[in-house]
Amino acid sequence: MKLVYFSWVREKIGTTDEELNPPNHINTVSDLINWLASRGDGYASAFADLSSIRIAINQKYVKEDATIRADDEIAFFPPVTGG
Amino acid sequence: MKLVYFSWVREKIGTTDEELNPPNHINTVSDLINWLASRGDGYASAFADLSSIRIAINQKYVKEDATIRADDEIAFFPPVTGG
Amino acid sequence: MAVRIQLENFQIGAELNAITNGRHNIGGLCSFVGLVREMAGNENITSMTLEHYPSMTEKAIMEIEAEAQNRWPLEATLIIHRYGKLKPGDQIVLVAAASSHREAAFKACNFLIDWLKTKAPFWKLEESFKGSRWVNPRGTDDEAAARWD
Amino acid sequence: MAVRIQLENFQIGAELNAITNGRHNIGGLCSFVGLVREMAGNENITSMTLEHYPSMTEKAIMEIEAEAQNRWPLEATLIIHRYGKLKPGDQIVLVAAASSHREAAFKACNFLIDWLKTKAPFWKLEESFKGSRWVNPRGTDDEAAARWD
Repeated sequence: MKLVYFSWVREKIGTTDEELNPPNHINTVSDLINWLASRGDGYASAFADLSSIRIAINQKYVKEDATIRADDEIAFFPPVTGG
Repeated sequence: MKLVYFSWVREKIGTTDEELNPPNHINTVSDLINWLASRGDGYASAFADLSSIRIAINQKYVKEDATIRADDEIAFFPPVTGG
Repeated sequence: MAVRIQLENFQIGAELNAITNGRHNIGGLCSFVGLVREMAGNENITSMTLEHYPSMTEKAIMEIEAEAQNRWPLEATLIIHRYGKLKPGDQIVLVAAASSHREAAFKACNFLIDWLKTKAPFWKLEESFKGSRWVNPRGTDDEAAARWD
Repeated sequence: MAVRIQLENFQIGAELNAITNGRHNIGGLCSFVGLVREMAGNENITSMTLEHYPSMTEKAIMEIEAEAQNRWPLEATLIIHRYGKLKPGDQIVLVAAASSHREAAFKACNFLIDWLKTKAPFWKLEESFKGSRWVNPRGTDDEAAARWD
């Protein structure tokens, strides 16, 4: 799946996007976040406070309990500040 | 005093403005309206429904109980429709 | 902090740009343009003539503007109101309010147009092929204005 | 009914005129322009960089626009949002709503900017001589957006 990051989530993780194949038992966004956080300090720091994390799957806002699929584009970013 | 009229008040009375000297016992806008209404059908028609009449003395909105003076400019008009 | 009562049309872009040009403390500029509609109820109007009370109009509108300045922290306000004979599609009025924050700009702009509607000495005569008639204030205009009392 | 996400500046006058030109059923056009302020808290900012999520931004804003169209009888809407590096005084966003009546135009315009603030995938980086920091959403923005829930 494709993961994309914005704002300080991108800065902490250190990349704008990446292709990753999480293990089979990673079924929800929540699972994915826990798995990512275990991959290194940058990820751990980005996901340290989940109240500051917003999620979109295929460009649609979702909650942490959303199911993920192999061909999804999953985005993580802080609360938006448009306008 | 100078009387000025706008919109359908002007049309009913038939003039845009006029100089008039009401008798001494005419002290308030209310007195003035009653006196004017007695001067002819146009005036009577203009002042037939006072709920539709707005008043300004020297370009300031006032109520019917306002006191009038000889050198005032007194305006009568329907509710405004600006904007 | 400007009020203009005029026969001529106005250029929205030039007016709004003049408000913000060189100002770096304005975060939001809210504006409203009122235009002559072709339809009045079920009738096609051919023109609309705005009568006003010249010696009172500017004064009355400046008081409304001062009230807005009192209520909200505004960096700038502008009110341009036309009079005379207008056609459907013509611009009647431009109201603008600028502030460091958008809420103040929005509220002030909304307040200005609401009070203009019920306090500025203008009267509208709608002309159609059937004749002409003076526009009656709408009850919703009074309600809108009363929100700010 | 138009959404544009762009690097370039926009001309307010040309954009608003394009909405009303030749349309005789628009009684009110409400617009809002958001600009970069020089002061952020107590700090002078030198620039602000807007990051966004290109493949999502237009879609998200079109949904907000569609929601406004559902809620109010609108003749036209326009949303232009810039991204990239901007300087104090630069225009960030233009939102406009036109309707036969002013209340709908005002409410829709206010709704559009409130929801843009909290739902459009943009992030602002404020740059000053002391360094740079990501802008946190203001609580008042959430409250403003929640009014329309």
